[in-house]
Amino acid sequence: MDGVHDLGGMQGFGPVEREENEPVFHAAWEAAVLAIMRAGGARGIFNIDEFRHGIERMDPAHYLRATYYEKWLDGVTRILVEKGVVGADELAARRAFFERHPAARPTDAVRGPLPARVPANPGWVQDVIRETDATPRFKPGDAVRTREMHPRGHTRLPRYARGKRGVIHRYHGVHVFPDTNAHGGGEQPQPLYSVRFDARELWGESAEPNQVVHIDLWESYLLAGGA
Amino acid sequence: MDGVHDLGGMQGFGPVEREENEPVFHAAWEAAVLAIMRAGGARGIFNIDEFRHGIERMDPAHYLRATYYEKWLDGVTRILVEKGVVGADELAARRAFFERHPAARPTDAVRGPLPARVPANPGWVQDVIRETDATPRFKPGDAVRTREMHPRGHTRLPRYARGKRGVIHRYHGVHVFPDTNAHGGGEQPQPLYSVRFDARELWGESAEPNQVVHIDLWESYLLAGGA
Amino acid sequence: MGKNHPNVDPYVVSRVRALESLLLEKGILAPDAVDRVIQRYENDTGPMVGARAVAKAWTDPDYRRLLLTDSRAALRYFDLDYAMLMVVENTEAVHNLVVCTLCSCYPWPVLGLPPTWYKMPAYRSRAVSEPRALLGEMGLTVDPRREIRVWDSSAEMRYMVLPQRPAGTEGLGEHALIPLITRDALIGVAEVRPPAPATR
Amino acid sequence: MGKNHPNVDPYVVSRVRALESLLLEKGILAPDAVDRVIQRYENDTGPMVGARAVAKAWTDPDYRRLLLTDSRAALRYFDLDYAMLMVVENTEAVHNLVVCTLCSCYPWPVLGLPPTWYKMPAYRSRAVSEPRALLGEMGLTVDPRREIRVWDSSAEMRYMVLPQRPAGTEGLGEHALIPLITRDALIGVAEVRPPAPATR
Repeated sequence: MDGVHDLGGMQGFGPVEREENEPVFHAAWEAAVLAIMRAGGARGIFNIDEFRHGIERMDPAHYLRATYYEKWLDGVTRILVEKGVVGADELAARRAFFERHPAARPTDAVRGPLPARVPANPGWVQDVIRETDATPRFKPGDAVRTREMHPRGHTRLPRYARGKRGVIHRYHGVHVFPDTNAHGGGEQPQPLYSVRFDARELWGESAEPNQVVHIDLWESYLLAGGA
Repeated sequence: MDGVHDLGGMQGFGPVEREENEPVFHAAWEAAVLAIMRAGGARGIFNIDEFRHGIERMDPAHYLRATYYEKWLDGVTRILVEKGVVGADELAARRAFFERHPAARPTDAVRGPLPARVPANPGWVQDVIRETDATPRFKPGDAVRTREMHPRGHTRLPRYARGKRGVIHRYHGVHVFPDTNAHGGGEQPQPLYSVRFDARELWGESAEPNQVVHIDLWESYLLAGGA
Repeated sequence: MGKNHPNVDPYVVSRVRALESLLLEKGILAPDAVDRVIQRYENDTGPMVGARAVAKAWTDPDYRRLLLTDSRAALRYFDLDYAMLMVVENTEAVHNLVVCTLCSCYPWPVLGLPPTWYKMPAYRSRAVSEPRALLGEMGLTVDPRREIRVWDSSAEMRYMVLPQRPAGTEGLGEHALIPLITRDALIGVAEVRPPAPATR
Repeated sequence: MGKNHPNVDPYVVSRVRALESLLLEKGILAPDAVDRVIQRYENDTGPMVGARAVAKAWTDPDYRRLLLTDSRAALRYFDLDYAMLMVVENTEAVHNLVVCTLCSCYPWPVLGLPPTWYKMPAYRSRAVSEPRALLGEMGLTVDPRREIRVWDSSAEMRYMVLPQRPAGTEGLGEHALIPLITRDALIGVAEVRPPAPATR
């Protein structure tokens, strides 16, 4: 999806603003969003690719002005509602409750006793390498070209690196494929490579001198040969 | 400038929403912004390329959520302040005045009698074709490739058409060059062409069938040959 | 006003008045400039020059040729001196669509002020990359055998579509055709439809 | 809080509480999950594993080799089982820089929570296209003869920079080096500086 989240090479966002002595969380709700995201993932309600694509589908103007945890909240909420884990109506009702009762704690709105929880897999985010008999098509040093593709759905081939020539730098093993895994299409694991691009290939005459970019790319993003 | 204004091919903005019986202006201030923009251009305070680049430099999130005339207001204000026609201080003071007096008319804040106005050129926007002895380098049917460039400043070569092969469709004469004219670099007029691109060249495998895009491009955006 | 007017800045009116008063004071804005803009566009309720030119082209083969090859000469017929217009012709084989991806360029002198949707990201983003899907959502199905030609108005040249004359209008003269020719058809997001049968 | 927190939705707290209460009720969120997150990160005030690994690598050539070639084995030394880290080495010829242009991927297990600037558009947009200008604005001038290698974290592999050991630290041991090694140096937006001379 060629959305505003795909920021590589974009201009106009001004200088980087560093916050001196930045706190771990700017407010308690940020930690709650982090806990919610982790619980949903660890309990298998969504995978990391569905989560990321949930954020990518935010309203673009909201994406650009939202803070990190606001993006997470928006994305997690979208996914939980889409999957039917949370009903839009019950969510709206709870929001209304907490707007009417700004001092209430989350447990104050819980109906009935807390149920037992389903088992969790805390390593869910990194659990992406699969042992398969796939043999990598490319080896370090091979010239490749990325596909010119603009899929409507989730992809991890950034827009700035489409249709570009690069060189295989390293083989990372066989990894779950986000483009299918984000859309209920299964893990379909593929060889993953670190691919090196010269900045001139990516940015043409506007490139800074003496620069390369490495991007981790799945095999099906790549065509053989740099022609 | 690869900013969010360069929207061709972007995704995630939802469906087109048509407004039934849309009024000419949604509010009187929209007409005022149109009049201000025309007055500034017609009196030679800015050219159309400076005006457009003024809008492009808006905060990106604001750009995406602003209405058309809000963008114009933001861009015109930026240019007028940059050029010293309006002082940031006097503008802030006037804004404060009208916030305190929401029923006041613009003339209520004017100090002294209205001065005579400088002559205007109402045809300023379309006044871009120059008679020069430049001879066009390309002719209809010629294969070209657009430059891979990502300038920090204003350009009218959209990002989706960088480094792409096309065919000259038509010669439009010698036109003022926006990339210099937007930055005080003079008109530097160049041959302008309509260039035809096959959608597959622009969007690769994601292209819809049986589609072409024509873009009007200045000669210096183009390299000879489609290799 | 929906998504087209999501978040008008509450201070926008005072910002406009501030600028307006300063430019009046500096002799840049004429005192009657705003009123003239409103008069010009809100009272401009006659048919667009674009629609009149198309109706004439449909009924006069010589004028059609002139409109397609020398629009400036053709527009003078309607007392308009406009040098920048390219008229692109819909046929059985080709459907044309006009957009400006980089800002919102539009042929004001022949079509009036652009509709809001033409200026918003949803249209500008997709018209070049998935015009068939976009037009389908907007209610226009383009036969897959017809080529879609998108015109991205990146310079000062402006584009207008010469739509196909609909079947069922053979008996209509130039002036009866004009009201059928909508702005949307001249942008390329609609076809011209024959007149609806009179209701009794 | 400046541009990094431009417009927090005023209803965000009630939105979070609503979701939190529903997920508690449905047995998805543990009652102590939020407190544990806060404890885990707000009380995690010791040096990052990343800094400890770098200090060790500076003082132990075998460990340095291990960190660069088998980071999983090297991180086990600090009781961390983490299989996804690639450590990239700064040299006289190469400066490395880590970014995630598509979202905000970051090596949490070795560096903790990412700083806000790492997650915002200004950094993510420019790190791949004009890293030298960006680093210059952030206070780091990279010699033009050094290649800048940008690592865009597009998959689950995570990247950490092994910075150059600064001159003037020859006399320092592993534990004295650790506090010099900042998070920013491990991302690649700063160099490690020698300790400031003691003020009297």
